Amino acid sequence: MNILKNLLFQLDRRIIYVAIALAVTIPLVFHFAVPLNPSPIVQSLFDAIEALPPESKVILSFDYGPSTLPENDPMAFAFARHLLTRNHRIYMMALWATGERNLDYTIEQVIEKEFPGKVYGVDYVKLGYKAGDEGLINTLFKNFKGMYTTDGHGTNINDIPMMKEITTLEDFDMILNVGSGRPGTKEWIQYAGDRGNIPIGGAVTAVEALLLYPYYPRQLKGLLGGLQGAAEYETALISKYPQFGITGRQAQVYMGPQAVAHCVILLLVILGNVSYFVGKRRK
Amino acid sequence: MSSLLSPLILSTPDFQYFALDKINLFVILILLVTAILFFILKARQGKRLYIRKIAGLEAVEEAVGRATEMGKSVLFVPGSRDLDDLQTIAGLSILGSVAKMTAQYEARLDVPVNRSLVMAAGQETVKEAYLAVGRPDLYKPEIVHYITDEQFGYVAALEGIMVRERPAACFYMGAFLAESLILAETGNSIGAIQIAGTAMPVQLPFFVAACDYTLIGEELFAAAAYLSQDRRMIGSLKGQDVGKVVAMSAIVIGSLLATLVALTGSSFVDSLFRAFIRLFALNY
Amino acid sequence: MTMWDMIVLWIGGAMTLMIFSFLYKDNPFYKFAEHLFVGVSAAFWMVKAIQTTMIPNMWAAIWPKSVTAILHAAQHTEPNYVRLIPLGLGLLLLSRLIPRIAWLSRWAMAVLIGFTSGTYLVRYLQSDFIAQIRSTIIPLVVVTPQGLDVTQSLLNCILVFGVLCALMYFFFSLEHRGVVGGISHAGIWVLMVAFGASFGYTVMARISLLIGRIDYLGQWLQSFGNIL
Amino acid sequence: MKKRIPLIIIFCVGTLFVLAIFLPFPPFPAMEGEVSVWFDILKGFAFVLGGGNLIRVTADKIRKGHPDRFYLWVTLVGFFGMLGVGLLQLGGPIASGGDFTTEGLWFRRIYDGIFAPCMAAIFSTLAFFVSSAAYRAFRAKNREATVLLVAAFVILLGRTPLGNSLTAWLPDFLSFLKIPWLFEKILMYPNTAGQRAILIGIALGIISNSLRLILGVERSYLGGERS
Repeated sequence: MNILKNLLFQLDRRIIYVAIALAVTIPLVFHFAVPLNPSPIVQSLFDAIEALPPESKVILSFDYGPSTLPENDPMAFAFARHLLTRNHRIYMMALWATGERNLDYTIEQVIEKEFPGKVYGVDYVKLGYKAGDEGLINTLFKNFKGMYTTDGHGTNINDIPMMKEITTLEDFDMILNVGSGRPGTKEWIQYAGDRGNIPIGGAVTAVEALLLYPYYPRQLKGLLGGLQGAAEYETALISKYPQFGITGRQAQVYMGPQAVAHCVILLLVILGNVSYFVGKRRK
Repeated sequence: MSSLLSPLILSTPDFQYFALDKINLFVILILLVTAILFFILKARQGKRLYIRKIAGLEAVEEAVGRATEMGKSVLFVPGSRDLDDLQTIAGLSILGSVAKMTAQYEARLDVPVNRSLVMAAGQETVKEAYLAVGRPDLYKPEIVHYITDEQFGYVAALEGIMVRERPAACFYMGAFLAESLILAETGNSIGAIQIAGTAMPVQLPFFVAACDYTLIGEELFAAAAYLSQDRRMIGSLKGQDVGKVVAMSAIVIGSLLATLVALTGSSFVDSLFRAFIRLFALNY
Repeated sequence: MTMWDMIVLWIGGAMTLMIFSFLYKDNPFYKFAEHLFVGVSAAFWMVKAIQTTMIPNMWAAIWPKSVTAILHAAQHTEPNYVRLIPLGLGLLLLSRLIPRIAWLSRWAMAVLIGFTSGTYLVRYLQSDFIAQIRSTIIPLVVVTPQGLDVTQSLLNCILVFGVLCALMYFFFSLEHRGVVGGISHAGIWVLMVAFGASFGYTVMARISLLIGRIDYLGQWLQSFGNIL
Repeated sequence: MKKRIPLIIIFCVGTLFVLAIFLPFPPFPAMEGEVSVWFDILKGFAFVLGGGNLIRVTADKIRKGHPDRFYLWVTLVGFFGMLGVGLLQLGGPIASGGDFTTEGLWFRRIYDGIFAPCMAAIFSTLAFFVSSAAYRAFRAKNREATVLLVAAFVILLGRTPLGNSLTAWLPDFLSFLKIPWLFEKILMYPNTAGQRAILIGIALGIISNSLRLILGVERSYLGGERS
């Protein structure tokens, strides 16, 4: 009885902290993944990529920094898996200086590990970071190789087979942006998508996603909002390509702790209200 | 010479002396500035203007008084951004009023900051406040002290100060980022009276949830005027209200016109609506 | 993983735990981490300021030839003497160190405050005042080819009247009684919905941060396993 | 004199930057960018004041025999250690742009080992604070608090798979009670309304505060209301 009373009326903040720590740790340790059914806005981006003919040219832009890795990395991974499975060509670049590290990480973790048969320069290329923010998009729109005279490793751009047919942004079949702010999806829409009628797909943090809903579906083929969006995209990918059933669940694994932690917080709110009303009646 | 001054001489035929595409901005600017100036001048002539009570500011003196009674200190945090954010300057203005109270009550004031420029401006502010109420003897330059520019290093130090010094009153006035909730929850755990004010919309919910009083957005900028009871400053608040009337009427008229367009489809109303909306066009 | 990576990871894991220990209560470990972090981070930003601002934007701009050894790009640039102004202002600021002329530092401060007020005034007039009014001008009644869209019309009304009521709450020179009081009270409700919603919405981002840290501690623990 | 000149400076500089936006010819359009750089340079100078203050206040406490002497020494060692490592560029040069990510740099090792983990750890304690704040603040104490509670509850619920399945059985004509629908609409309408009113208010507050500063009506940072 005493324990119950303590739980109700004098819930020490440290008990709350322990509950949250466990709610995050346990699902993480046991890889408790939450499969989510793709919402229409996610599914439509997946379908758009599916609909591209093989060997389409797709830009994957890494426009996020270290503080949003848990949200953004799984999105980039899922895009890379999907594009390479469909035999598209990936052109990887970054509008953010801090994005280049994430670009390398995707090559290292996904492309080199899971797609050892794919050839650099033929199936994918690292163009890297260039300064200029949205101004860079503007310049690329007119003259792509004027900005990227070499790839990210310093190789002359004309020596790279998959760059042969590229002169402007309009030569690409789709632009995918993984981002967490400005410049990001909105700038890609304004400076490239709207002007050249190039399909744009976005994958952004939850906070950013709220601002992008108005662009869907006219200017934006689809949108992955936060971890939830990423997890939904993984579900779509795995249900079509079951080979990713083990490796392709980064966001789903992160969604497990999220879902449990949210439930714990909801329970705490209910508990707080119960104790408040019981306490009031006693008085 | 420099790239900044060299193109001063221009001889192109379409040379513009005024950005005509920003004429709407100019008109609205003149309107608002005139309104604010009008009320500042009116207040200077000695007319006392009514200002509603702001609960958070009423509580400031009470909080300082309580700290004095308990023999504890008053902690003031002027935000975590530099002097190039107007919220920081507004926070420092409030610090001026709070410092006057701590000087009068002989309460201990502690102002840790995370920017060197804010430290310099804060020291100036507190010194003058102590001088103004005739207690320069109580002023020590260490009242305002620098910690580190790093946002979370600053937060770590503030948490330490809170649990070790146990201030009875905590003021958070200025521009805050993610640290808002860390500070407010730590302050709550030591049982301090907490009064916050910020114009960072994302952080407001956290202050509202965890502090005793919160100045919401515009109230932060009004606080210095309210606390100082300076007539001209209060006059400017009345000028701001004219701005609100402008905003509200614009929204009402514009939305009614838009509704009429939707209902009637009349091309006359439509052109009227388009003309009206151009007033609020953005030409960056 | 090199030996250095390992050492860095160990220290990092230990620092993380020391910081987390504060959640239980203040203790010597937290105190140690806190004080070390303050010292290190203060110096970090100082070094960054010298490297990213003072040398390239001031020194190299005024005397480009003197820094070609560390800044190759400076070789071909002409001196930009406008940057003598911030140098002068900076020296004025340092007058604070000499009490007799400390008041000179106010001149530098005045330039900064003037700049902040001037730029903020027009920036907020554009992006927050005018732009927000513009986006709130929407039709209260939405008609589609299928007829009246009741739901959308209602939602639009909530948006427009919500903004109006909440604005009423900010009125300073009217007593919040009677009609004004009623409207401003409705405004408080609107603000409360906004606060509740954005609080709830941010929780996910905050939990993500903790997931990231616990993952990091997992790597840290694994590194012990590798050693054993 | 000591107070008048700063006021004149603020007036001139402030007015200049207000008018600059309406003057489309050089140097005005580029002025804001240039002066922002000056601001950064001044921050650099100010580090001498801030760093000096940190050292002085810490050393003073040590000298006076503060009980936390040991920790104050830790601050000083950390400060001078990092400063020395950065300025002497131990382990290799730091690039002029401030990029210090080259392998083997001591500056980078201290950043990775101490700075970054501490920063991330403190940032992540927010997950705990957000929960304890929710427990205390979201209580139906009065009508306003109830509104806050309900909005937060729906949004939290909408972020879990639970929320979706909880209301999935509702018939179509009650679809406006479904959590995903409510989630989206609360965020897009009443939430936007509240945020917009706050933003318009802030803009007016800033306009008026800037004007008070430019006109010298508000001058507490320079000392006193009257000179």
